[in-house]
Amino acid sequence: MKKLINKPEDVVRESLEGMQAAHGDIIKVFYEPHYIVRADAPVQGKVGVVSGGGSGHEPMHGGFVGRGMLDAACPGDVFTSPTPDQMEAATKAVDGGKGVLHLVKNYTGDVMNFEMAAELCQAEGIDVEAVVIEDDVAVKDSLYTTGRRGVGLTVLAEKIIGASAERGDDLKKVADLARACQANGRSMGMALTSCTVPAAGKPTFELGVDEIEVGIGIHGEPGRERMKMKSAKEIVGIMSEAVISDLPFKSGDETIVMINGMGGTPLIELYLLYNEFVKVAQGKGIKIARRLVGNYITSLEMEGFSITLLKADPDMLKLWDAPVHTAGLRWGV
Amino acid sequence: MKKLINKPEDVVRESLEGMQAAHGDIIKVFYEPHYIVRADAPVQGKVGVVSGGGSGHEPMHGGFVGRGMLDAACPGDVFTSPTPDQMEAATKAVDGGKGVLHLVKNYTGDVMNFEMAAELCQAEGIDVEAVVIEDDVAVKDSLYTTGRRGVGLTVLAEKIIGASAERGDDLKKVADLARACQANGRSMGMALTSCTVPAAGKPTFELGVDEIEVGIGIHGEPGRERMKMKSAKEIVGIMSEAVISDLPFKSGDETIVMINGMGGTPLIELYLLYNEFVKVAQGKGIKIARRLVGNYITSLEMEGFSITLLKADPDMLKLWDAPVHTAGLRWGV
Amino acid sequence: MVTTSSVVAWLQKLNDVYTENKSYLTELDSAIGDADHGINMARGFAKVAEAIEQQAPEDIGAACKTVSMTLIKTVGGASGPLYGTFFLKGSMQAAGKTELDAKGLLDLLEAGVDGVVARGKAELEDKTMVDAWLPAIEAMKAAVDQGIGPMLAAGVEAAENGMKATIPLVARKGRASYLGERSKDHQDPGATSTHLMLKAASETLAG
Amino acid sequence: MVTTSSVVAWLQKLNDVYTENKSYLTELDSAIGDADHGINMARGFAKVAEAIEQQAPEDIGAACKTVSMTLIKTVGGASGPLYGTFFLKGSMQAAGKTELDAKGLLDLLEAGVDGVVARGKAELEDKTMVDAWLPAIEAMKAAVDQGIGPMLAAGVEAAENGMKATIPLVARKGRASYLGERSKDHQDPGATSTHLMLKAASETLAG
Ligand SMILES: Nc1ncnc2c1ncn2[C@@H]1O[C@H](COP(=O)(O)OP(=O)(O)O)[C@@H](O)[C@H]1O
Ligand SMILES: Nc1ncnc2c1ncn2[C@@H]1O[C@H](COP(=O)(O)OP(=O)(O)O)[C@@H](O)[C@H]1O
Ligand SMILES: [Mg+2]
Ligand SMILES: [Mg+2]
Ligand SMILES: [Mg+2]
Ligand SMILES: [Mg+2]
Repeated sequence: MKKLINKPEDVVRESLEGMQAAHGDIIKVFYEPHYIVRADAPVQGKVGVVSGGGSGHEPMHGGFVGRGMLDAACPGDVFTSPTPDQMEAATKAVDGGKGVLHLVKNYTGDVMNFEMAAELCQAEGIDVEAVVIEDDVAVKDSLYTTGRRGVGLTVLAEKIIGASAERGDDLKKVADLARACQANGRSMGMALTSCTVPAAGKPTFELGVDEIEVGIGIHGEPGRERMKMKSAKEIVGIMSEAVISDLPFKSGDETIVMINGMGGTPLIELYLLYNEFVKVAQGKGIKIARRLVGNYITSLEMEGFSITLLKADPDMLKLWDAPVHTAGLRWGV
Repeated sequence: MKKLINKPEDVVRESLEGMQAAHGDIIKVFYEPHYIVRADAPVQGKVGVVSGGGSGHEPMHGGFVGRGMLDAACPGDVFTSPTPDQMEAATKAVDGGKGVLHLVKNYTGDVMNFEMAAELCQAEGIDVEAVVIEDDVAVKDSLYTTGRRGVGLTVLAEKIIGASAERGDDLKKVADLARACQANGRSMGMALTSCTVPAAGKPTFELGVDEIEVGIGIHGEPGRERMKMKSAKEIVGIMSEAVISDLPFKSGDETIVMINGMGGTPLIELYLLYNEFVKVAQGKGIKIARRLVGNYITSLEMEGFSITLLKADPDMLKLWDAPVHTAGLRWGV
Repeated sequence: MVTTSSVVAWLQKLNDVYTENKSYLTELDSAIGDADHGINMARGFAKVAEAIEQQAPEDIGAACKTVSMTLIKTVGGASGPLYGTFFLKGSMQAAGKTELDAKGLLDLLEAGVDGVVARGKAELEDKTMVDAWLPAIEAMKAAVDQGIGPMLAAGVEAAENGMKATIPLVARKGRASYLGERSKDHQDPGATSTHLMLKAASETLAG
Repeated sequence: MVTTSSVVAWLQKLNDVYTENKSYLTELDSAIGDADHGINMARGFAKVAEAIEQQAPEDIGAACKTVSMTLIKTVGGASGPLYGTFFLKGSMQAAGKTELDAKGLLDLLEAGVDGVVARGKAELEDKTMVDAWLPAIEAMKAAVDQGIGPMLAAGVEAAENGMKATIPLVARKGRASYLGERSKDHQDPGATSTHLMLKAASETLAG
């Protein structure tokens, strides 16, 4: 394992120190328990928005803390859910008296840890509501299972509900918007290569020189299907079909699209993939109202990408366009 | 070779099409010859700023076209200098009557192609001045050689002279600022892995599982020294020593720092590296006034990073803070 | 009789056990999860051993409370809240007690397992740690009259069978459930760490 | 006599030669450059062959002009402007001519090489294509009276020696110069493509 780190067990903390040093105007980092809050937290009279999850997905979530997006993020160890004490501290730190929304990616660990934190906060009189994002169409959805993984849609939802909270919406409205994102958003990912968790020291899985893993999660979990390498056009075709047919997205729908790099994919390829996706969308009459192309929710150094599609109503688009000032997304300010 | 592309020879064009589709509000892409201009070009009464170079370094340069930065970028084939017809067309497209600055990275090919383009433009009455960036301290500088490679400093210079042109500075002033950046900026890079040029189909070089290449260029050119893997602290120590002692940067200097990922490096590591750099700078009394941490000038999917340090006077810092609206850098708008 | 100091010995033993089985559990988790279960358990119980070293627990309830808080704060993932809840409920059951007979120990374990089920909402054959816990509790109930040693031995055996029985199952809870059919033919890591936990108990609490 | 059609044959031959030597030249460039010289030359001369196929050049000057413009637009890198300038200066020297004798051909080549030196500012032993060009011009000057065939043969031999002589040199121009001492013990790719260019000339222009 070659990594630009010191000791595996210090990666998260030292990286947080670097974030603090780089973005002291936007965020404030606390340690033991680790959490990141926007520099001006708590904002009185505003709903707080808190997310969190394993580290290794940067810029998500810490890079999305700041005006117009998250009030706080709780980074766990690499690919491991954070713990209730982090979420409890973060929730208290951003509580502006209007309640706090927990945006949770649907992993058993994340869900249970956020649940415990919410119980602790509620016991202290903070109004906490949790919305779970589960958008990965690679996972079969059924009543009997845990449901789908939460992946790329989380980024879009964080932007939209962050703007909602910023304009003064109450907790119910912010939570409703989060649920609307969940109801209207779908994603799917694929990988050319695996990634190596620092503490594990070797790749999570192995892929042959001409193999790809389609339907992969963001932790190097095996995907839906291993297949032979294909052209960008074919791969985008397979993935967008899975995403589009699931909701389904229909001709005339206005959407926000994210073509997201898994961490090790060159930007030149991400634009090429976006170009392929545009052709697919055009063929189906789906309108791309807004888009993100880049690394937003990553799996360390994994090569690959994901497609996220969100059917957005005019209010969502307005919230999307609202000013945002974070390390990872910035406009209007 | 596994890459998210269609045919190797179509990578640059298809990626440009994706950029156009994604950023039509900021840029306009022309094909055969390929060049990218800001959407509102030419801006009358403003000096035009043009750069360019091989593709594969995205977001540089196309991702830096837009208000407050470049007026045009000329993308060559992957890792190959663009040609004079591209630069000539781009220069004409952004000429607002106040002359055009060519910002050139110091590679023989880039320099000669820009030279030929400048001759062609001057023959048609456009005032063209060229400034060459050569900041890579890994290359020995001497009177008898080509000089140093142009690397990370190019990004900082593009931001600063772009803002200078935007505020209405004349060609001489813009060129002087570019030369001031060159005089006060230094960089060095390293790699954990090689990268694969799509047309070549195999990695440019091979590195052992415990080897790193220090002093590498941005095209997978061999570096200054191959060494055994080291900790982030040690690597940053070696590289910052080389960068700092070269100018030399001194206690009390105000600087702009860039910790740049080579394309395949996870952001969590870049922040960790920045944290190490902050400690080195503090130890030497060097002040970090501004910083960038992320992928700005890449080598396809290479894992590794570079450090760029620019001693900045108050005017440079003011220009740094000025609004910029490009695909790759955005603030104040 | 289970005493406070035998519980402490159990917890110290768990630190050794999860350190030894770190790679094994992580490997199981890499097949159907995210390759961290061994890392999680080893990190958690190293901290538990530290905490107990620093401050000797006053009674069995206090010991379990310390374990619970430590696991909740340091393990994360699914297993953190699950084992954390296990020891939390156990600590409530054994609050203030310095000795437990077979029935007392069984009550502690059963309260813990109820907590796990309430927290994780897994049922039998969902391919989780519950597949080791529930049969173990059943077996121990049947053997509680034979005393601590035989009771734990029966629990370990049932847990081992339950753990092995997870192999052919398709997961319906936890990360492995995302794999659908591909989760078949792999042993569940959490059921494995549960079996190890009971095995360590029978080695330290039976004497 | 060199005629317009023998020049066309030379250019077509160069397309074949650089296609065949694409990997070889790229490999040389990967040792001390950026692994594209073969790709660059093959791409450029494929386009040259196309251009000449589409529109038969009227005279030798026009042929060289087409080559120049095509290389400048399609090769990029260092070799694009260098070989582009070579043919540009050559085309000016041979403007309007449909036949060249040995002296005329030498003048064309010499004008081209002067252009390369003016554009690239390389001197002998900088480890560039100039190390093949300059000795070749010298040798051809000495042999010009023997006619086109022997003259070109002398040029090819001198270019080959010059090319081989680049091996021990430390590069002082072009990408390879960034390597300093590490550029030693490698043959310069550009000197190699120059040798191939002259070799193709002697095979097509001498007849
Ligand atoms: N809902 C659940 N109920 C009971 N046990 C569960 C549940 N979800 C997961 N588990 C157990 O947790 C184990 C995985 O733990 P671990 O790898 O530490 O957490 P994570 O899956 O978050 O990485 C699984 O093997 C399974 O036994
Ligand atoms: N200044 C120069 N003068 C003459 N020849 C040069 C000069 N710089 C580079 N070359 C030649 O160009 C060759 C490299 O060409 P190529 O690989 O196509 O371009 P690039 O170096 O831009 O990738 C070198 O091997 C060398 O012979
Ligand atoms: Mg985990
Ligand atoms: Mg090149
Ligand atoms: Mg796990
Ligand atoms: Mg080259």
